[in-house]
Amino acid sequence: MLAMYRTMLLIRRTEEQLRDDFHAGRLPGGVHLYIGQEAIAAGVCAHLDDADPIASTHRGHGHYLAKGGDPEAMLAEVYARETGICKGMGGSMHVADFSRGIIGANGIVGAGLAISAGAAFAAQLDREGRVAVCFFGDGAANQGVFMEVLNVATLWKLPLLLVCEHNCYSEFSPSDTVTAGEITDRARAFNIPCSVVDGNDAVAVWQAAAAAVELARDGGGPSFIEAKTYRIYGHNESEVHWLSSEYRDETEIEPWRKQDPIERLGSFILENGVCARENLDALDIEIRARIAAAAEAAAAAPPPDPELMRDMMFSGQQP
Amino acid sequence: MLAMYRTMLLIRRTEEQLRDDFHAGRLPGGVHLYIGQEAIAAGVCAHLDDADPIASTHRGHGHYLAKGGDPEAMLAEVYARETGICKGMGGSMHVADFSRGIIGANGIVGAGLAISAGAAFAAQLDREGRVAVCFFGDGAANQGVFMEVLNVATLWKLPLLLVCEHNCYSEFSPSDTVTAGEITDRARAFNIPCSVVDGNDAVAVWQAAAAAVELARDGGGPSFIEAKTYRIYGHNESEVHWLSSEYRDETEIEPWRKQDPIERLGSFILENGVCARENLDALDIEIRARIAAAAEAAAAAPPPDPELMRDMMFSGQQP
Amino acid sequence: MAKKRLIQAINDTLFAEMERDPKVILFGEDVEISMFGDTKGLHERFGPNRIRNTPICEATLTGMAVGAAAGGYRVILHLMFSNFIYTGFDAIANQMAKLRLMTGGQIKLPITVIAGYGGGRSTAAQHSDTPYPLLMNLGGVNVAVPSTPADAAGLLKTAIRGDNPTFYLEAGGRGGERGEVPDDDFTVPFGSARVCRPGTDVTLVSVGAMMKPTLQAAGALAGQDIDAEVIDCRTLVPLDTETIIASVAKTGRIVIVDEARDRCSAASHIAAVVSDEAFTHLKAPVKRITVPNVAMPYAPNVEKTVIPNQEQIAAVTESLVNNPDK
Amino acid sequence: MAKKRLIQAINDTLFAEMERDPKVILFGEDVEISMFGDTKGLHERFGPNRIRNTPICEATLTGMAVGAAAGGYRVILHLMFSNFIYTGFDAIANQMAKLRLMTGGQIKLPITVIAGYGGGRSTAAQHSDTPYPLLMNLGGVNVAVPSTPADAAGLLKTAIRGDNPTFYLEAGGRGGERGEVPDDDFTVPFGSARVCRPGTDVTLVSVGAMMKPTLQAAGALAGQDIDAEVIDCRTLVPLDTETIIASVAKTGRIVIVDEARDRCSAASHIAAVVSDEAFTHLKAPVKRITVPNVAMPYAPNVEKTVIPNQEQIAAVTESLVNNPDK
Ligand SMILES: Cc1ncc(C[n+]2csc(CCOP(=O)(O)OP(=O)(O)O)c2C)c(N)n1
Ligand SMILES: Cc1ncc(C[n+]2csc(CCOP(=O)(O)OP(=O)(O)O)c2C)c(N)n1
Ligand SMILES: [Mg+2]
Ligand SMILES: [Mg+2]
Repeated sequence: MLAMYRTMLLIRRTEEQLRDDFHAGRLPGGVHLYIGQEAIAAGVCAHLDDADPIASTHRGHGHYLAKGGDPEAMLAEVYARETGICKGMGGSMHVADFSRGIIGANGIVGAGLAISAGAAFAAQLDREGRVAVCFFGDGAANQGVFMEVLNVATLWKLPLLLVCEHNCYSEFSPSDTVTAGEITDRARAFNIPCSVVDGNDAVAVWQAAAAAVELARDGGGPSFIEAKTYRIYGHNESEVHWLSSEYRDETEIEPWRKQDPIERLGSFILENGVCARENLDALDIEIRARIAAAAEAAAAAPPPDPELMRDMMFSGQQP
Repeated sequence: MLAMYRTMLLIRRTEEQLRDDFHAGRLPGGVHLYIGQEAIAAGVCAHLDDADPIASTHRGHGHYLAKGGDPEAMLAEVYARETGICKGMGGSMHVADFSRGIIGANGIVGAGLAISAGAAFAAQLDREGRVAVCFFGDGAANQGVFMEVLNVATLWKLPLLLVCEHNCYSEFSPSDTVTAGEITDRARAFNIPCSVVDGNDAVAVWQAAAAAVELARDGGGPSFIEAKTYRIYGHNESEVHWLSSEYRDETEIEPWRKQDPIERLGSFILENGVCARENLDALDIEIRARIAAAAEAAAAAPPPDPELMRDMMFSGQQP
Repeated sequence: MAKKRLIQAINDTLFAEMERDPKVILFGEDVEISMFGDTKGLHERFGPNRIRNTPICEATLTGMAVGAAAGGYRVILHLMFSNFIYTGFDAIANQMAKLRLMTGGQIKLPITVIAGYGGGRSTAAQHSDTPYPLLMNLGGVNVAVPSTPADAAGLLKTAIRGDNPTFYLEAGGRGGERGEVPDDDFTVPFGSARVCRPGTDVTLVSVGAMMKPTLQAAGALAGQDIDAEVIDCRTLVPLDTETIIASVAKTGRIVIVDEARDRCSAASHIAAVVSDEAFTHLKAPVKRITVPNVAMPYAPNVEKTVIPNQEQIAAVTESLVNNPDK
Repeated sequence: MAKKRLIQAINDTLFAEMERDPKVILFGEDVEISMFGDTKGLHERFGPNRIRNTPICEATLTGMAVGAAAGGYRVILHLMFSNFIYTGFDAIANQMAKLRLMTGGQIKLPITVIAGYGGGRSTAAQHSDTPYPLLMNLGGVNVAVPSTPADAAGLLKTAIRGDNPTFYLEAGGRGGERGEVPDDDFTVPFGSARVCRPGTDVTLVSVGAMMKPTLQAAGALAGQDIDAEVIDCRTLVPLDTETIIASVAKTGRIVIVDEARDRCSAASHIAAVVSDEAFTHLKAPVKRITVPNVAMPYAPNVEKTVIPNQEQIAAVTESLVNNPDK
């Protein structure tokens, strides 16, 4: 419980740092913030080991951190430094750490679905009980690969958990203007275990994922979870620079702010006496310090050697 | 009723001709036979006018003929003649006649889905009550565009009828080895009208299509029909040349032969006194003669002028 | 004449063309709000039938463009970033580029696909490709890559009014370039390159966002007494090989600048045409300045090393003119 | 040594490689029954885990190949006809070709994608493309196009054992060509062209199914006292430009024969490299013999006119040698 809280807080503080860094002009590329959705990454990844592969999205910092990715290396990556987890070659949309099963954030909407299915197939063949997880958005659920992967995963009984993060927006389009029906019904058509959970309730996510991950590890095949949540920030942090009209009201956002997943888990922890308010506060201070230091280190780190690039396109072959 | 019977018989005799032509080495390319599935094309197209666009498949002779395509021009096309409906440039997999709303057979499995959605969008904008129809196979239903098109068509209330011809095979793979769950459930997830019909029963197909086409014409949006049928012949006529093992038993095919859609509609016609056996026999003789003559004419027609090709890639522009 | 930004010229042209012909429709992801600004305001003016946001489903969008065009509309499909061309590539390569021939020339396919291309803004490998070489090889689609606001307007009109599929590639975030745009209803024909700067010593051929560093390099070379002729291809399909060859006939030397990866680039193809059809005029090797065969790196300092720039163009050209034997 | 058909050499090699390394897996549509014969019998021998039929969903299959390769397997993905490469193009262009760089070199992607390519059998436009130019431009994938049974075996082994994505293109129904295949465990390295026929007057460069008419043309030219050197590229990525340039240095003339459409073809790229790096050796224009920029027509008589053939190759070469000024 506390571990989940720590993860969520780590994500939040890291992203607040990146938000501020972006607006201060310290980052070369854009960032898509996960703030408000932390319970999903944390609740699902709590069940996973380094060996379990996860595929993520353009909004991937949270998944990376929840899966145990190094925050220092991630910040350095977004800062485009040689010390970055991808040596500055990928940036925010491509943070990946294969040693921890983070097989990558991805700039192509929906791309993680097929990649995770392939990873699940590898896991299945290895018979070591690994499970693959794909996080994807409600917008991504409109890409045909979603159905294709449901089909293959069901047929082959792949150890795969598909987690759709329904945050009510697909870029600037409200979900119901681009998504017909209920996304979960698309998965139900394949008769696999499906659940719809409150994505701002870490405990609920944790529970749904527990069942799905266990099933997959035991050879029971794929499951689907739709986590209902809300994107508190914009599609990406650069939108304020070019948006000429508003696409949503402050009044729409406000109620969701009250559903803050970190505060909710915090209350739950306190109510259940897991620890005291002071402990949570101390944790926050610790994390803030860590992230501030990480950002400073990232800022001070050297940019990548351009020649590196030529060794990275191929393994053992020049491009 | 009789018109439908005539259509089905026309398809059957034309394809028998092409089958024999192929095995006699008279055709340059391969052919995929629609024999046994005629009730679907005939039952659906009975509700359509020239102005209504249909998208078809690699197994598209039946759709072409049911939609009023010229048999002579189709045979000439498969014979690769300049008199062919596509001037010999497309062949069996690409028979199309835009003047009759036949926007093309297609060699890419699933491709007709998106094309028909575009045609349905054009029909919607024109507000002339046109409806677009897409015929596609059970194998094509595993392509993600199927779900994508369901989503767009539902959202936009497109005048589109999706007709899945479930003939139990996707090439050499029995459907249940490559298709999870019920295809119709995938469409049901979008809360559009769905029906599953006996695809060898022309009357049943006709009825299901009547409702769907009327709904679409009235602005009621898309519908889905799954027609259960069986592919009596091989995937394509060339398979006998390279198949080293059988992929299905004669005993599996036999019961389906007894469900021959033409015989079933013939019996229905006779039972209901629509006409007499002699009339049906006369029709058959007439059609056989027509097709034999068409094949002869095709065989005698000149091949296309190769220079034609350069005018056909672009409209008013050299390639 | 009015001075405007390239993206503004595109936006104005879309307004004008939609006003002009009610059969013009435009759809794509978030075209209503318009991330690049090119489709801004169209939705308010023309309403949801003619301007429509779509779900994320590029494979379907490209196919729908074909279907709607076959259904009598002049379709503009906005694919946002050029990398998403790959996501919708099936219907592009297998339908759009082939359907007319396969049907014996029965149809017209008036389709304009708009997408932003190219690097330079740390968008990393999946939002920065320069995909025109692939499109050029398909055979059945035109490719227009405007470099000035006037050409942006003129080529877009030709694309929209034309009866064939055209990929209209915008130089991404670099749509800010300003320039004069005539007020009258002018068009820029396809297959007509523009000699932007006449010269006698060497021919510099380029296109799109590479025109700027190429022209700057030509300016710098003038200071070194090298008189470069600069050609903007404007469209890569059709390609105006005549203008290029005529220039090489005069200068005897050519440097081709291209933002695409080198292998099978537009530069490769132009080099091939020149080394065949203008061979007897050539006094020196045919030079290409292209992006190396890598995915676009995120780090700005690394990205900078892969995109052709003024210094590189000037240096290669200078050495070509002064040391013809390489 | 054993004489076998090209497709048999592929089949034998797949057996041997799967026997050799349990991490090799293969999947694709109907690979169990094997339409081309290349995967025949593998399912019976290696079972459904290692050889698996898939649903029709190319967009997912290419992405799965990436995921399974990242998961430690050596993946062979059979895409049947090369046109279906377009259907699965997103994960090829946006993932397979870029993922390694984007992740800072963290992973290896041992993926072999097999597909039959090319025309000549009236399969019409959607089953006959020669897609290697597009793949060559991506930057992150290798491209092997064997022309003999021995090369088919040797290149396939290199592809499967290698740690990078490789497109291995089979010359469609023309897999019937017979030739000797060594019995020992030999491989053919990537990036090493083969001089199939030494010569002094002109260099003929080709690849895959075009080797046959090219060699035949060289034979016919010998009768006219023209001594052609013939080079088989074998892999287009990496491309052995050294061998080609060395040959041109000797002969001073080059004709490139390519089954791809002309614009941005492999031939274009080879011409570009030669006209840059071998310019001083050139005595005559650089010639390309390619497919015109059209979709493949169905009618055999028309299809025949677009695919390069022996007579055309001989005629172009003869005129190049005898009338160097075009
Ligand atoms: C193939 C592709 N198409 C379009 C885009 C542009 N794009 C980036 S994020 C996004 C919306 C994604 O929505 P969703 O999946 O709900 O994720 P969210 O941003 O809400 O987390 C779009 C359209 C893209 N990156 N890739
Ligand atoms: C994109 C694509 N992938 C694969 C193929 C090869 N192929 C042709 S038909 C076919 C099976 C189609 O099955 P189904 O949709 O059920 O139609 P049926 O043949 O049964 O009528 C396949 C895999 C193709 N033509 N296009
Ligand atoms: Mg969303
Ligand atoms: Mg079928």
